[in-house]
Amino acid sequence: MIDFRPTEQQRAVQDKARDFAQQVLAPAAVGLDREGGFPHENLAAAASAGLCGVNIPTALGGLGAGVVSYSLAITETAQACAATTVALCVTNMVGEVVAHFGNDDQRTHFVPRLCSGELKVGAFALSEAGAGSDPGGMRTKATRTDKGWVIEGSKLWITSGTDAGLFVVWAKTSDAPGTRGISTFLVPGDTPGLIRGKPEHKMGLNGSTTTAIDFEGCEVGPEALLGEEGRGFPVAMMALDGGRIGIASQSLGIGLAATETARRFAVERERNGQPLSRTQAVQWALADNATELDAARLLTLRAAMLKEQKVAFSREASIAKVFTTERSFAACGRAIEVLGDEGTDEAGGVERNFRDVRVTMIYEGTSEVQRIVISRDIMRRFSQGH
Amino acid sequence: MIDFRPTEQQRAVQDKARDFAQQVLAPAAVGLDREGGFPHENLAAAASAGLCGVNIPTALGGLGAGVVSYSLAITETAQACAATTVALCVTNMVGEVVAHFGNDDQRTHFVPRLCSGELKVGAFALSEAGAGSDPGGMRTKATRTDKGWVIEGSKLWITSGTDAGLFVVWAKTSDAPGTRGISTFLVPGDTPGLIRGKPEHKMGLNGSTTTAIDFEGCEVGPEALLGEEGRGFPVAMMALDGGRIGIASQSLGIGLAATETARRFAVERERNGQPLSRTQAVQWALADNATELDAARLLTLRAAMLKEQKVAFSREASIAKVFTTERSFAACGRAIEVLGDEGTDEAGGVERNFRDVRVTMIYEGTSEVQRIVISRDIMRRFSQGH
Amino acid sequence: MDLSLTEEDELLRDTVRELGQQRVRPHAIEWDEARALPEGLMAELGEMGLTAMELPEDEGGTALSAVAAAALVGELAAADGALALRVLRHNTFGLGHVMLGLADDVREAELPAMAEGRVEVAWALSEQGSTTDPGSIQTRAVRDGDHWVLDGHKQHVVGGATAGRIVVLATTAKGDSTADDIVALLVDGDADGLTRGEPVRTMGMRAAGTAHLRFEQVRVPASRMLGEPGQAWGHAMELLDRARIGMAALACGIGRGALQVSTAYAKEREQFGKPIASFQAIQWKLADMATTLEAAWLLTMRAAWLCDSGQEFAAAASRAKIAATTAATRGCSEALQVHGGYGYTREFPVEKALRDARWCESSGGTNEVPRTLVSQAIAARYTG
Amino acid sequence: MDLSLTEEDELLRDTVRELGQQRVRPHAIEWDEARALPEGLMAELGEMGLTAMELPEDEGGTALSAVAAAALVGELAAADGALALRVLRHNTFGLGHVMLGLADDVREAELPAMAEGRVEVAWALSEQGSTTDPGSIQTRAVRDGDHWVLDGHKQHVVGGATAGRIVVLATTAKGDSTADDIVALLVDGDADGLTRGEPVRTMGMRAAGTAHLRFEQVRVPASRMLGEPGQAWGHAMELLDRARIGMAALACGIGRGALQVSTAYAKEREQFGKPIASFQAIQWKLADMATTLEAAWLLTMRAAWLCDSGQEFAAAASRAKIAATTAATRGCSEALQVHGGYGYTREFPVEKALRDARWCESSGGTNEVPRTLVSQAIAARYTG
Repeated sequence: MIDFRPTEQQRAVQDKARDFAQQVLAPAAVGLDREGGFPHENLAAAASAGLCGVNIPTALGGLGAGVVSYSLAITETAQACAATTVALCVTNMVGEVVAHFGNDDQRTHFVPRLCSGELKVGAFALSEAGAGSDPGGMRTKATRTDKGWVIEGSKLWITSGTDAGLFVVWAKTSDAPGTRGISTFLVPGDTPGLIRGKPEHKMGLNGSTTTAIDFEGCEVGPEALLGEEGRGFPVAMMALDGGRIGIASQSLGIGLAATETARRFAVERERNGQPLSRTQAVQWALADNATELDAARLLTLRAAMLKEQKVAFSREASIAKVFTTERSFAACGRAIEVLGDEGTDEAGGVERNFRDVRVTMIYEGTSEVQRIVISRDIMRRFSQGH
Repeated sequence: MIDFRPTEQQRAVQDKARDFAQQVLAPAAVGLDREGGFPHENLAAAASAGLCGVNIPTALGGLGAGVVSYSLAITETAQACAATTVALCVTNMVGEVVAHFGNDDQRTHFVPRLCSGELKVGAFALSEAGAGSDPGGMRTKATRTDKGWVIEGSKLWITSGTDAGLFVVWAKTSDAPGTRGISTFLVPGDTPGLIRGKPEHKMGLNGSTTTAIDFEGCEVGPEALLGEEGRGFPVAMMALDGGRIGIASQSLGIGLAATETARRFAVERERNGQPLSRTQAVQWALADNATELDAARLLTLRAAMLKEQKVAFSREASIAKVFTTERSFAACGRAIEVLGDEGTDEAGGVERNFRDVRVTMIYEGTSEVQRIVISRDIMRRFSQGH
Repeated sequence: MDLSLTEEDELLRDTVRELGQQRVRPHAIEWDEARALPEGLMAELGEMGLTAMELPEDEGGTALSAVAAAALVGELAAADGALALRVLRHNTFGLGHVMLGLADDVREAELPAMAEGRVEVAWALSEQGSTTDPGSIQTRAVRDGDHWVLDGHKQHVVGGATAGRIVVLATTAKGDSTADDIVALLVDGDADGLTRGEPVRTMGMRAAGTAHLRFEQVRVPASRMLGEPGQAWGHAMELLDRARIGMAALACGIGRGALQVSTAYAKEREQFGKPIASFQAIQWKLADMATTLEAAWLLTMRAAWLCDSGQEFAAAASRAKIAATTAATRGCSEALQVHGGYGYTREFPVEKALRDARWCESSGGTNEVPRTLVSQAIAARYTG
Repeated sequence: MDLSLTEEDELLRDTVRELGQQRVRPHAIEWDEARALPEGLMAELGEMGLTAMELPEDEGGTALSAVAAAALVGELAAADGALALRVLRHNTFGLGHVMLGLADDVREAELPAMAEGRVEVAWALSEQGSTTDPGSIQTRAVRDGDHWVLDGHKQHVVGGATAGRIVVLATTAKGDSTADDIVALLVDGDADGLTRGEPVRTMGMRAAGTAHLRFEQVRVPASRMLGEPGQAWGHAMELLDRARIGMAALACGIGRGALQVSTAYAKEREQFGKPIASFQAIQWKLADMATTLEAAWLLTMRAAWLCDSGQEFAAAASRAKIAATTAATRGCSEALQVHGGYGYTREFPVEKALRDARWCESSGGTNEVPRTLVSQAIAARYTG
């Protein structure tokens, strides 16, 4: 039975996230964008608001509120500060991955600390130079020792790499071809041999850090192995599929923020004696934003719902991500157009949205990768004749 | 020295083509679209107006007016009747190909008859099933006999296949791999063994015929070979490169016709008491059409000019074709939008433009083929650093 | 939050999908060429309840929700847009207006044949161009005893070429009319003084039997007025809002049908020795079609759900209509491109899909109207 | 018909291209970070005649045609959009307005330093939002003996942070001013009462030194009024038309620079063991960038040629500006996408190119103004 209403709980999480966004994130957002750095206070406050474990069971310190709640919360926080939000997305996903694949020790040791903020945030160490969207080409190795494992290699594009307290690291544990032979490890941030790189200078998301991480003779115990040896690829896939819902929700929030700014501007400002909102060009821009972001919202919530119902959602997550990130980018462009000269000023507000949203078409799988996933699936689906 | 003015001669040809289009083509266009068939009268009149050999030397019965004149003329005729225009494009190109690659006998025997209309029109027989954009896969064979050659095979998508008096036919004369081993033949339409297929039912261009042609034991003399044996591919390339300029010019004409209809409609008609032209949505549509078609016109003329100056123009022809055909299609869509309910009526005029222009993104090399040509060239160009 | 249909609705949708594939799609091109649907086809659909989708059961209807009705329209459209359009107009405008305003006694006599699809009901509003305000209605209705006398022209009446009944909106005023002057009359297809033009030669929806109608001194019993005087315009606006949901569903269906055939084609058709489905350029097209069409479909379902749950849905329906019709036109054009030269021929269904989709995009006064509605709704949301 | 530059112009263009590659591009990112151009850079360009491109030779200028000037601006922009913008503003608005109206004696004293680029001239029109009619100018100029006294604010003055001279448009009227009330004054950068704000934190063109300026009782000698009273507004409109040609050339240059680096990158960068340039998805992007940018470039050349040959060029310039700025923004975004994650970092020039291109798209009151001009031109063409 079709029903688009959020549940009580979903609405409650959304409200909590909205209050947090307005009271904590919004006031700090411009400064964070200017100064860069890592949003320690924001994230601590997010943890106490429960937003580091929205879809984590309460027994493990999360809200146990499900995937739709998670998506709604991320969209709210992203409207105020996209940079803090990306760190939140990754932390939530790290928690989910450990809760899902971890053994009881791992679950009870790490997940509550992620939710409480004790570990600051979590991070994924998957990408490598030349193996951005091709895990088969992975070079990082983990070799068995009598004391456990020693990890050698270099990872790239690690969100929160400067400060994360827990890293989920993928490394080859055998020479099996393709993705077989990849295993997953849980590596605390203070492990010797885990060397954090300098943060990248980026176009936007200046309040989040993106670094390389080098592993030089990084020794971990046998308990560091997450899931079975050689079964690391499914872990990565779950992290990425779920991550797409998070990024779609984030980009939606950015697009909505830009649209709201443009809408207020259009209603409040006049040009040549009449309100901008009377100009059809402005009306069109707002109408197209509203239409496309509305569609994006539904695609995103649909993917979240399917994941929550524990049915296959990979294709729907890809569709949600490619559509939402690209339409949100277009929406930020139209918002700039509505503001005119002020659209490209920091003072106008929307130029930060434009810079922040642009990366969402790239990380967690570029738009091109999403299109490959989608078209592959279409081939299957229609061959079954529906 | 940059100069966008047409020469005296170019202007004269354009005017002649415009008069021909308005006096002969326009009155018959709607009926031709309804009834289909082959525009015998239109083409006879075109021949007497010299439009079957615009870029053919006067010594061979043409106007000797060059490629820019040809492009301008085609754009004019296409504004009135795109269907007749495509037959004109092919005839002009057949004439150019024979004039360029033919020996004196071939030139003097065929070209004047093409220009005068004695041969009705010319046609290219290149495409085959499964080898649309891949001449390497050609299956049609020409085998040497003591009397000359015998051609066996089937060709597809032949414009004017029902009535053409001369066919330029590509066939394999050896098993050399790829495109080597392909030769070109001049086959009069009444040659025994040349069997004309039924015309396709199409979305538009109903006044032009597109058929298959089967060659069953089709015997031709040694004099039928055009150019050297095994050197047929360069002939095809010249025909295609030149053809792209023609099709770009044709699609431009269609887009301009739709835009002009929409413009008159916007100025003449009122909605809710005020002229449509006051509506910004209509203004935007017309502004975008004007801007994009203007750019398309310049790309097309640039390609024509380069060909006329006998410098490399293949890349520019591809750019002109992909941009002009796609923007013209978009322009026809916007024109429909301007006319509203009447936009999709035959009475409104623009729906025929929409149906006619759609094929220009397909024939003479699809948009996809053009993009391959363009990107290949970019790789070369920028590797030379400019 | 839940995006699934009820079980009965799913069952019904699958039946209609089956019907579309078996009974409709094989003939769609031939109907398009003939510019007409076969006689009795509506009645045939009537047996499945498709000609009374939203009527209450006690009136012989299927009592479907807007969500379910939209799903069925989408399935029909995937097989043939023109048929889906006829069904949509009959249900939403024809029966919709009859239910809003036809006096009980007349309705009891008329409704059964309409509900069973034996009598198709067309709806005639537009005159010169697209009619969006009462002032532009010129067709006059003059009271004469217990009859109304109709004079005027109606344009682009879908199904008008053959419909057994026509709902006609006319004005009782001499000069510029306001909403209060508009009346709606249920006119007999064979009434004296009604002349139907040849089916309009439309680019798309050729089998929809769209016609211009002329009314000269057509006498209509007063009992066949729909609603009270002054209600007709409000009813018409209400029906137009609802119809945008249906038009969005219809456009999505057309696009989905084109995506389906193109995908099948891309997997069979080989070039350079590989199926063209293995080329990124083709994969991109299919991926973008699927993405934009699913986005539009969710907008459509949301609008239908808002309508079912008694919430404000006009702006949502407008968004759905914009997104669906543009996605369908663009998608069908890509579908044609995937087919190459074959796509441009009438042997393959994609050129027709493109013509039908483009018709949807500019039907009912183009997307300018819904865009304006959407932007007004946004500006309105503004609070201090 | 001929689309080639003259030999001298080609030579000059190649020199400037060389300069762009060697002297400018290696520093563009660092200047962007610093939000300023190095001191003396304009004078350095002056030695090549780039700070007096369209001035007659006897005034120390290079006497270039609009075509040649556009070509040079494009080359500079391919290396750094912000530098190209500063050069464009100085030439088109600054020197342009000075040549239109500065009294001979003052000009003889002032012009050499300006022409050599030692003194940069900024141009201040916009106030609240984008200013497109004289009525919206609030900055007052009151005559006091042989001086004017200036009071008001000017916004988004490119180069305003450092320029040695500023052309200020002000009104002499109290209430709503008409074109006749507008005067243009050449103000000294160090005049008492002139306060320059911090460089505006713009998304793009960060090195362009855009600043808001405040004027409090700034006294300007009457001899420094540009043109007769009542001429200033007409002059401003004329300069704005011309500047659209330059802005179009600038945007094309930014796009071309991004296309160039992306192509080089696509050929080096490998994925799945092949250079990404071998993937259709990348090829398509590069092909579409090249296509739309060349189309826009031809529109730009055509507008410049119309201007050179004394024909009406305003509408053509508007078309060029629309096509070029939209093609550049879209193209740079694709260029960033081609670079993947690296493209989002400031180590690569494409994210800056996207910011700079987007600035061009909405500069000078967005593309709404040129679009309106184009559509008016079209409707005007209508003859019965």
